[in-house]
Parts: sequence; structure tokens; C-alpha cells
Amino acid sequence: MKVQVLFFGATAEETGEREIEVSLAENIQANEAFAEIVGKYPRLKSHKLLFAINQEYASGDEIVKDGDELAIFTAVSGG
Amino acid sequence: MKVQVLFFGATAEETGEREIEVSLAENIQANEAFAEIVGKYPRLKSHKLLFAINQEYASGDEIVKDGDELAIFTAVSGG
Amino acid sequence: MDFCEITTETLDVGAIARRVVPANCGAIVTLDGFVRQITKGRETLYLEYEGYEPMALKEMEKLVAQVKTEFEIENVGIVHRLGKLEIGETSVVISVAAPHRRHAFAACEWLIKELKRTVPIWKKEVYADGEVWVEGENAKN
Amino acid sequence: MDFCEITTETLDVGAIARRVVPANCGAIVTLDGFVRQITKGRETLYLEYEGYEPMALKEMEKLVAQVKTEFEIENVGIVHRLGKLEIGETSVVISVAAPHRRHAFAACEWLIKELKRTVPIWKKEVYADGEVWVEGENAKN
Repeated sequence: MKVQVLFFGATAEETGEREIEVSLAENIQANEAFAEIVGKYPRLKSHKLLFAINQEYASGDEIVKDGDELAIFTAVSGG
Repeated sequence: MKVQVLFFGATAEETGEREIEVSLAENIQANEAFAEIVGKYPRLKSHKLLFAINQEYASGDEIVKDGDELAIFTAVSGG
Repeated sequence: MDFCEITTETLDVGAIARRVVPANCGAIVTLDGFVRQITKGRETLYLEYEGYEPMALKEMEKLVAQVKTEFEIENVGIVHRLGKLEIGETSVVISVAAPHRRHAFAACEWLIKELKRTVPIWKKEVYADGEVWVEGENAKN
Repeated sequence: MDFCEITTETLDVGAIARRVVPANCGAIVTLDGFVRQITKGRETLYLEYEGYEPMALKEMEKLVAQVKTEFEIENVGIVHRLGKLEIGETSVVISVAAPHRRHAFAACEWLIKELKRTVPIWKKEVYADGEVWVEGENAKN
């Protein structure tokens, strides 16, 4: 199955990407899915990362579904 | 000796005055001076009054001096 | 820059807030007090504010001096309007700039509480069927 | 009326504050966050804000829903600006109207603290000799 993965700010800079499409195994859990994606971009590992699925903060054990919108970003700094 | 006495808001309305000149005995204490002035305006007695001398809240035992600016007003309600 | 002002002009809240900005601060907390339409279930037509101006300015300046010793803040601005104010018009603006916003919130809240207790300004509420000079609950001393 | 907005336009703090006014309230507390010139002794040239806009709006709306259950307030407005901001320009405005100002202060302070922790917006500080994406101290969860 395929999901979209979005990067913002520091993670967009470290990956050189703002949006990618990734193929994942069916019924994969969020923590495994994000570990797999982050594994492709070693420069992300120096950051504390936050993860979202479909515009909500992800819980590690939720199941990723085909067509989901994932996002990987650093601790927020708005305000 | 003579002093100026100012009234504001409710006290101006109750006395019908905004500023009066009053003659007081020399070396009179503030609490006596204000009691004497308030005594002339019975309608003031239904209010909780505050007193100032020369634009500072008055302490009861300070001595009123010739030419002082006294003020009599109700609890403030700005803001 | 700190400032205390009394005016009969319309207050521009945003512009007043900006006058307290120093270079090392990133947040301003502002209290915008304005004329309520409904007070205790009764509809106000408009308000009339009166002040003992020179004493009011002195008391405001005392509050600024005191707040700067008790809270870690940079700059404070207090502007109070007098005269006739329509519903919704701003009567008082208190803006506080601080390096840490926690102190700005605490100082701003302290300032409005003390202003309502000590600064000689009074408001008259005018209703369709009468008017009344409001007497504060928190008397000085 | 409550509102959460993200914009790249200049923010008018006073006008935003006024949009949260209900008839039974007499005070608005507003937090005006803006671009500091000096951060930790270093001079910033300008800031660049980026957001994950649909998620940022959802998180802002969650904060509004939560603050209204936890504090006795009437209306809340939150507006965050994105894009390039010069020194002194407002990046975020949070305005809270409440019948009792104590609750407005507490709610406004809670909102800015939570916004900085949960709303997916990031700022890049640009200096004369480099730039850095700021990573928040208070990570979600």
C-alpha cells in the first residue's frame, strides 16, 4: 500500500523533500512505519521527531492504512 | 487658614460643588478637617468616602496646611 | 519606555501595546477594558468617566514603579480614557512587555486589579431610565 | 465568536481582540507575540514561519474547545501568521474575553503555552551569518 509522507521545516531541510510517496506493508503499525521511513534519512536521527497520521498526532500502535497522510517534523516552535 | 476642597463624581453630585474654599483652624489634623467638611454636606454620609491631600491619599493624623488641596471622593471605579 | 496617560481620545489598543516593546522581549500582554453592554442584567446606554487627573497620573506612576520592582518585566504602558464612552469603546489599556511571558501576565493582572483599587477615576453608568455613579468595591486602605 | 486562523497577512492586534467581544464581558486579555530583535544575545535579521496548516488549524481548534471547558470564558480568538516576518511584526495573537478578567488572564496564558507545545508551526531564525530552524523545548507527549 502507499502513503504520503510530509516534511516541514528542519525535516524538509534534512531530507531535501517536502512530500514523498512511500510503499509500506499492509497492517503496519505507526511506530514501525515511521521507523522505516526515518531509516531512509539518517540526518533525521539527530532530531527529536514528532509523527502525525492524517493531521493528528500518531499513537505508536495505530495501524497505518492505504492512502494515509503521514507527517514527520521536529518539536514545534510557533508562537 | 484656607484650603481648596475638590469633589468628583458622586461627591460632586451630592454636594452640588466641584471645588470650594474652606476655612480651617491652624494645625488641624486631616481626620478632623475632613469630618468638619463632610459635616456640612449630610448627603455625603451615605457613601464610603476616601480623602486626599495634595493629590495623595491622606493619613488621618497628618496636619493640614494653609493652601493645601483637599479632595473627597467615593471608592474609585475606573478601569 | 514606560508611560501613563489620561486622554479623552479613542484608544488604539494595538498601537499602545507596541509602544512598550523593547529589543529583548518577544511578548506583550495587554488588558483591554471596554464598555460592557450588559452589567448585572441591565443594559447600559453609555458610560461617563471622570478622573482627578493629576492624582490619577501620580497613582498610575506609583503602580508602574511598584510593578517593576515586584515582577521581572521590561516596560509598562497604562492609558485611561475619560469622558463619554459608547458601548464597546475601550476605557483602559494596560500593556506589559517582559522577556518571559509568565511575568507579563502576572504583572498585567496585578496592574488592573490595583488600578481599580487606587487610581481616582470614576464611571457613571447611564441607563434608559436613570444613571448611577459606580462606587468601587475595593476601597483604598 | 471563536476563531482560529492562519494567514500570511499583517496582524492587527487591536482588531483581532475586538472580534471576541460578547455583550456580557468587559475585558479582553490579549497576548501579542512578535519577532524579537535579540534572542539569547544574538541579533535576528528576520524570521520565517512555516506551518502544517490543516493540522495546525485542527490543533488550534482543539485548544479552543479545551480552554472553554476548563476556564470560565466566553470567546477566544487565535490568529497565527506564517511566512517572512520582520523584527517587531506580530506572529501570533491570542485574545480571550471573559466576564471575569481573572479567567481571561489564566486562559490566555494557558493557550499560548499549549500552542507552543502542540500546534505544528515552526520558525526559522535568520541571522547575519546563518539560519536555524528552532526546535521547541516542549515536545508533544
